[in-house]
Amino acid sequence: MMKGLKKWRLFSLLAVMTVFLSACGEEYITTLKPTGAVGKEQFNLLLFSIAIMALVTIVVSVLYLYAFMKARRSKLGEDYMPKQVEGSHTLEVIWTVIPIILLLILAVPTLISTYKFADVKAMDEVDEEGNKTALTVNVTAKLYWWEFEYPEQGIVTAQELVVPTDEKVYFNLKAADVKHSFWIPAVGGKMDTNVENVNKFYLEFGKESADLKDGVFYGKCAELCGPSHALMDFKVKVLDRDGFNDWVAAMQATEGQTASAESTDLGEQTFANSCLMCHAVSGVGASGAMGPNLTTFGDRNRVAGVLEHSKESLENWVKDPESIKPGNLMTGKYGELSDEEISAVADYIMGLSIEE
Amino acid sequence: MGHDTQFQAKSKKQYEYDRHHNAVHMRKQVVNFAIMIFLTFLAFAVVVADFSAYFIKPVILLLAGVQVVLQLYSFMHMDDKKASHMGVISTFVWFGAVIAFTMFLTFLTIIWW
Amino acid sequence: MSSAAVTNNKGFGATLWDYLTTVDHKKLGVMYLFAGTLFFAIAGFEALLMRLQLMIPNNDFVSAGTFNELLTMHGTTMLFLAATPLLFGFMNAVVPLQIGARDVAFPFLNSLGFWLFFLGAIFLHLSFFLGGAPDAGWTNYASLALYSPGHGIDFYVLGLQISGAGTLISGINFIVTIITMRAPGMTFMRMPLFTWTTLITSALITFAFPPLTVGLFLMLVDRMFDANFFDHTMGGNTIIWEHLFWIFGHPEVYILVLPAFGLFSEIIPVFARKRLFGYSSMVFATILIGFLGFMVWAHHMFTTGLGATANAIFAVATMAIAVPTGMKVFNWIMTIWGGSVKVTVPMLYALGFIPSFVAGGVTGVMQAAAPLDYQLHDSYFIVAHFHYVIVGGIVTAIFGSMHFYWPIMFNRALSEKLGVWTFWIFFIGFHCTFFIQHFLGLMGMPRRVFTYQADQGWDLFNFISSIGAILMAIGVVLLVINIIITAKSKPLNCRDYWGDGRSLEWAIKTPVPFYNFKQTPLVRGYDPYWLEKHDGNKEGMIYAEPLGDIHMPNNSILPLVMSIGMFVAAFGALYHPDGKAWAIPVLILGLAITVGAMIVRSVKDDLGFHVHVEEIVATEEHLYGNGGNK
Amino acid sequence: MEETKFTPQTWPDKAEQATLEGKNKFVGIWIFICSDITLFASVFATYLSLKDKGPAGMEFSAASLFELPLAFVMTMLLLTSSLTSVYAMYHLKNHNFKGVQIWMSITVLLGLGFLALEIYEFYHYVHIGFGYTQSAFSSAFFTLVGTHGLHVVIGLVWIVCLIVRNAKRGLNLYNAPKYYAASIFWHFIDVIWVFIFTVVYLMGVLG
Ligand code: HEA
Ligand code: HEA
Ligand code: HEC
Ligand code: CUA
Ligand SMILES: [Cu+2]
Repeated sequence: MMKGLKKWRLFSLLAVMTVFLSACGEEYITTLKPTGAVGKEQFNLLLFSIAIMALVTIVVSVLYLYAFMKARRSKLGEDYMPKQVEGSHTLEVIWTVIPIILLLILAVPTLISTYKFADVKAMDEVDEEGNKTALTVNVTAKLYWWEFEYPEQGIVTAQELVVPTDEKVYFNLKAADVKHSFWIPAVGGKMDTNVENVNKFYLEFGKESADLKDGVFYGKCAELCGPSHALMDFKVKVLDRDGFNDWVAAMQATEGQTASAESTDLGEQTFANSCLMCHAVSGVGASGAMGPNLTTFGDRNRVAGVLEHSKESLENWVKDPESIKPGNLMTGKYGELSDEEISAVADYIMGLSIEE
Repeated sequence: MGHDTQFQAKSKKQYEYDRHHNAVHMRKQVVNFAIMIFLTFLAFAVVVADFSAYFIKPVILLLAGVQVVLQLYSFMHMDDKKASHMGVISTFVWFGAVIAFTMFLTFLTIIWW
Repeated sequence: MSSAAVTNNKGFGATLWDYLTTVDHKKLGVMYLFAGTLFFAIAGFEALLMRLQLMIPNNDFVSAGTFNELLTMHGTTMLFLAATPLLFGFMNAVVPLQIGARDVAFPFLNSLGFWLFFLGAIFLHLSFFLGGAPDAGWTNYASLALYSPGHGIDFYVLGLQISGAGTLISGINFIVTIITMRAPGMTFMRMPLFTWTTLITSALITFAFPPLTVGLFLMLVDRMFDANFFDHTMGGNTIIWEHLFWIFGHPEVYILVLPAFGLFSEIIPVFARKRLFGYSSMVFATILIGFLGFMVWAHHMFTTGLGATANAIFAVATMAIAVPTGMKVFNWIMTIWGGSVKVTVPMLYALGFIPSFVAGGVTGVMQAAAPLDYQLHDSYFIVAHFHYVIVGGIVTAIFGSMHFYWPIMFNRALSEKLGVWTFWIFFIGFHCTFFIQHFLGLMGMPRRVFTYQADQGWDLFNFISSIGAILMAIGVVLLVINIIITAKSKPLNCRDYWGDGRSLEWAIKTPVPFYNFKQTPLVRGYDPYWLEKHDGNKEGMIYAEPLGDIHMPNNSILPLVMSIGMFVAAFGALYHPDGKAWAIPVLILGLAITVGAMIVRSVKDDLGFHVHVEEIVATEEHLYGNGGNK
Repeated sequence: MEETKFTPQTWPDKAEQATLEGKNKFVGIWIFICSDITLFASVFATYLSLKDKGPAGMEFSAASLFELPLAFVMTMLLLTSSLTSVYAMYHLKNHNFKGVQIWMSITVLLGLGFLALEIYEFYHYVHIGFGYTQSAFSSAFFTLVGTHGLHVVIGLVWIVCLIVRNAKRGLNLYNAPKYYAASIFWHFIDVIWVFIFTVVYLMGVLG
């Protein structure tokens, strides 16, 4: 059975499948148009296994349909008495050995990739000056938002992960409250964020995100974590290395930035009084904040991960977060604000930006 | 599902043979018990004697294993081929042991801090 | 006592009492069947609500919290309270007949198992009315489960603890029954395949449920009595829950699918009029699946971060299961091959089952490839996989077997015509719902989401999927209608309803008397009834003993009382953390009821009773007219 | 059947398995024990992974907590009780009902002694601050040893019930399997204890 299937046939089957599958889904979220080495390798494994599975399914279905069509009593007559066969050793050997071979074939790339994806040794490598050679991001998943800390750069951001293209980016993953799971479908498989330990893995980002529909890849929480699990989205902005360096520099430049309660701007004043204890407006720092860091809020793509990025939805969010993300940890923590204050604070937050 | 009983007096010879057999068997059990006590002693002794932990741990685990097999096969009569369905039962018991072992292995290796 | 069983026309009260106290495996089979159907409808309804919510993006048909409750209760109910009891129903109704036994080994425990399951299930469902159902998924992962406010999780823990105890008891009971109570001549290698799969399934229950019991207990004391197993600030570890759950959870799926395999192994030979192909390799494959089923649980935890070596080992072990399963599939096909296939409703389900299950199985193997699973895990691809094996494998087995065994269980036959309609509507709906979900998963849709944004390209496929669910619902409603209509139809009073019965259960005339075979049959080979039939034996069977008094177990209300005790105690435990003064006394009261009933049970001799020869003859005449069961 | 009494001469060879019900009980208790194996395996494995784990700065550890002399005495009590129940079964084979009752009673006494020491041990731990809710370690320890203790209690109640309710009936084919099953269960409790004293206490003091 296998011998008849020449290599080119397998390839053409794969080619057809690639075309069909990649017609599915949106580029910024589908696993079927992956970017980066990790996602591509997983996609190839997908195609490869689908090919094997399609083969199995087709062979089984053909055999079964053939057996059934020939054996219908309506054709054979009501009284037909089939021979009572006990079994056949030859057949049994055949259908034991062939699946074993198929599985062995599948096991090889499986094992190779398993070890490859788990290899995070490069994370600790340093150059002559003792600086880490690889970019590491500490991801903390919290009910229902994401915090991204860049320990080497001394900066922290939230909801929007910013990474450079074409290099391995290493992640330290952990959860602050309950278990979540970190997943960027278009870039590669997921890894859980546990509460009691730090998981490590790496991803590669194959292309800049600027020309995507929203200019970002979509990230998801992939472990049930409460009512708003479905809304625990984040975005990934992929820049070329220079762009990334610029972004880091701009973030570092926000050091010391804060909101003042004495400000004449009602927005800043309100923010300082009601929000600052949870939300920082300086990008320099470490993870561990109560609420998402808002330094780059003006540059973001969504409000609270899911709402359209507009002043209106921001106001709605501040007015009643519960109606948008049930179970979130901001609701009820900052007293009553008047419409005027909310509008002003919204203006203030929308104005927080590090891009020109 | 009858526990209907048939009274069947044993022949005198059979009766005496059985009695004797039981008594011999019981003596064996006492010997087994002595071995178990000894093994237990040994296990406590090596710990108290304070050898290297690398030596003690495998030794006391081994002693425990031997003792458990003794319990199962002598006190619990798993060696009794005539008992009803002993083959099936020991298959079950050993399969249980295999599962238990896999669980220890995983809980000691892939749960971390 | 025994004469009461002869007269059929009893008042409602007496009938009710009869069912509450019965230890008869046939009646318990019927009770399991109905309880299972009830919970299947409830859980299916929950699924329907979920699909309606997901029909369009940003829908607000149900709220986020409610959705999580629906999803948890759907999964939990389907697996523990619908599929398991439905299969137990068939095991109870069929296995003792198949091996020629009078009843199960421990009829009293059989009844206890049912009542524990049923009251546990009721307890779990009361959560909807008492402040909210569990909402942490059927997997109930520890960190979220500890965090979840309210009593939902407590209901889950206690309800499953009780009904799990029932399942464990029933499992042990079946093992003993099959080991010790086979009719003379029925060696292990002559047992029908459904009996074999029941045996292996029960073995899986025996070994898999205790880890769940322990896991639930740890969760219980963590939540209700301040223990620290899963609280990492106190040194606990949530991964322990994941392991314990999946050490149970993976065998659980084989617990469900093996009996389904067994049922199809009964159905296919009958309607192909041909001996099951490769009987001994079928037995071997069953055992192997059972064994391997215990060695693969961590394939549900590939993304937990166990490390490359653990993932590699478990990936390969998981793939290995495809081999014995494949043996089964090919044996079924070869049974059809060269046979004479009559397409009745049960056979239709069997024919639908083969390709559907294979499609579900092969996606399982894809998930077993760990690096690929990093993408697939917790996405809709998984949802598609397991509904393909579950609905395509187990639900088809259950529906098919309902048609197949209805004549034995109820002495009535379900309508074939309506059955064909049900099959096609349900089958098309099923593929429509779940095929498309593979692509949703690949397109990046996580599972367990109560809604999704419109801009992600998932709208159309979700819509199609929901339409499919509606079709399935129509199919199920038709089945229920079929059952209701059939209840009013004429009794069959026949033997071997399908004409080509092979194993012992077809050798007995319906309605089956409460003592089953009046004389224990003598088994001369595999497919004993077929053998006798084709040797021209008019009696149906030859018998291993002369007609004599039959010893039967007594009915008892104690199993129900014990279960009620547990039910009461569970309320005490549940409200203990609220600081209610009555909580601990209620807990103790409930346990006292249970223990009291146990003591009553052990102090009273229960020797059963004898049905005398004259009574047997009279019963047979009453059931089958002159001449009795011939 | 109840009226006619057996004599040692008419008492069948494998009395506990002479009836179908006897066989069922015999196979049944074994299958139950198999399920108990994975039950204990689960608690054991949990204990092993939580050993010495607690909140930051926890003062208790297995090495500092456990005392070997107590464990040794408990072990001896339980081991001996295993032997005494073997004696009871020996007399059961010989249809010596009095022997069965006496040796079973001794078994109960030894079991009670074990239980008393265990209760004392628990009380002592709680007293010095190592309570159930103190840490993951304490929860796991009490759960493991407590589950075993619960089995001891169940075994004792079971045996006492048998002794009391059969006192006037003598030995017959209906209650012989019950005695036999109870004694198998009692041995199994001892098997588990072998692991507990080895893994919890002996390996515990090693640290
Ligand atoms: C009845 C239930 C059932 C059955 C039978 C199976 C069968 C299998 N399952 Fe499935 N599974 C579930 C129910 C079931 N599963 C459920 C409920 C979940 C999700 C739980 C949750 O998270 O909520 C799950 C999840 C699940 C996962 C975890 C995915 C994840 O969450 O990341 C994996 C991973 O390996 C997996 C694998 C398999 C495999 C390899 C089989 C195999 O047994 C399949 C074997 C069958 C075949 C392969 C087809 C026939 C074979 C041939 C025709 C021979 C030739 C074949 C080849 C050479 C490939 N299953
Ligand atoms: C035996 C197991 C089983 C069965 C049979 C089913 C059957 C179905 N399931 Fe299942 N499902 C699970 C087990 C099962 N499921 C599990 C374990 C999960 C995971 C849960 C978790 O993540 O924790 C899950 C999750 C799950 C999800 C994913 C939820 C999510 O992740 O967000 C979805 C969504 O489509 C779904 C849909 C369905 C549908 C449409 C059916 C249909 O086949 C149902 C068809 C039946 C009906 C539609 C009933 C019709 C009856 C009536 C309408 C009442 C009429 C009654 C009378 C007249 C008396 N299920
Ligand atoms: C108790 C701490 C707390 C306080 C006080 C608080 N927030 Fe928040 N905030 C949060 C948390 C937690 C989130 C993340 C919610 C989520 O996504 O589930 C959040 C999210 C947000 C977001 C969306 C962030 C993003 O990156 O999309 C905005 C905007 C915001 N808060 C504004 C405010 C304003 C304005 C105030 C004061 C009026 C305020 N917050 C007060 C905790 C707080
Ligand atoms: Cu966080 Cu789901
Ligand atoms: Cu599994």
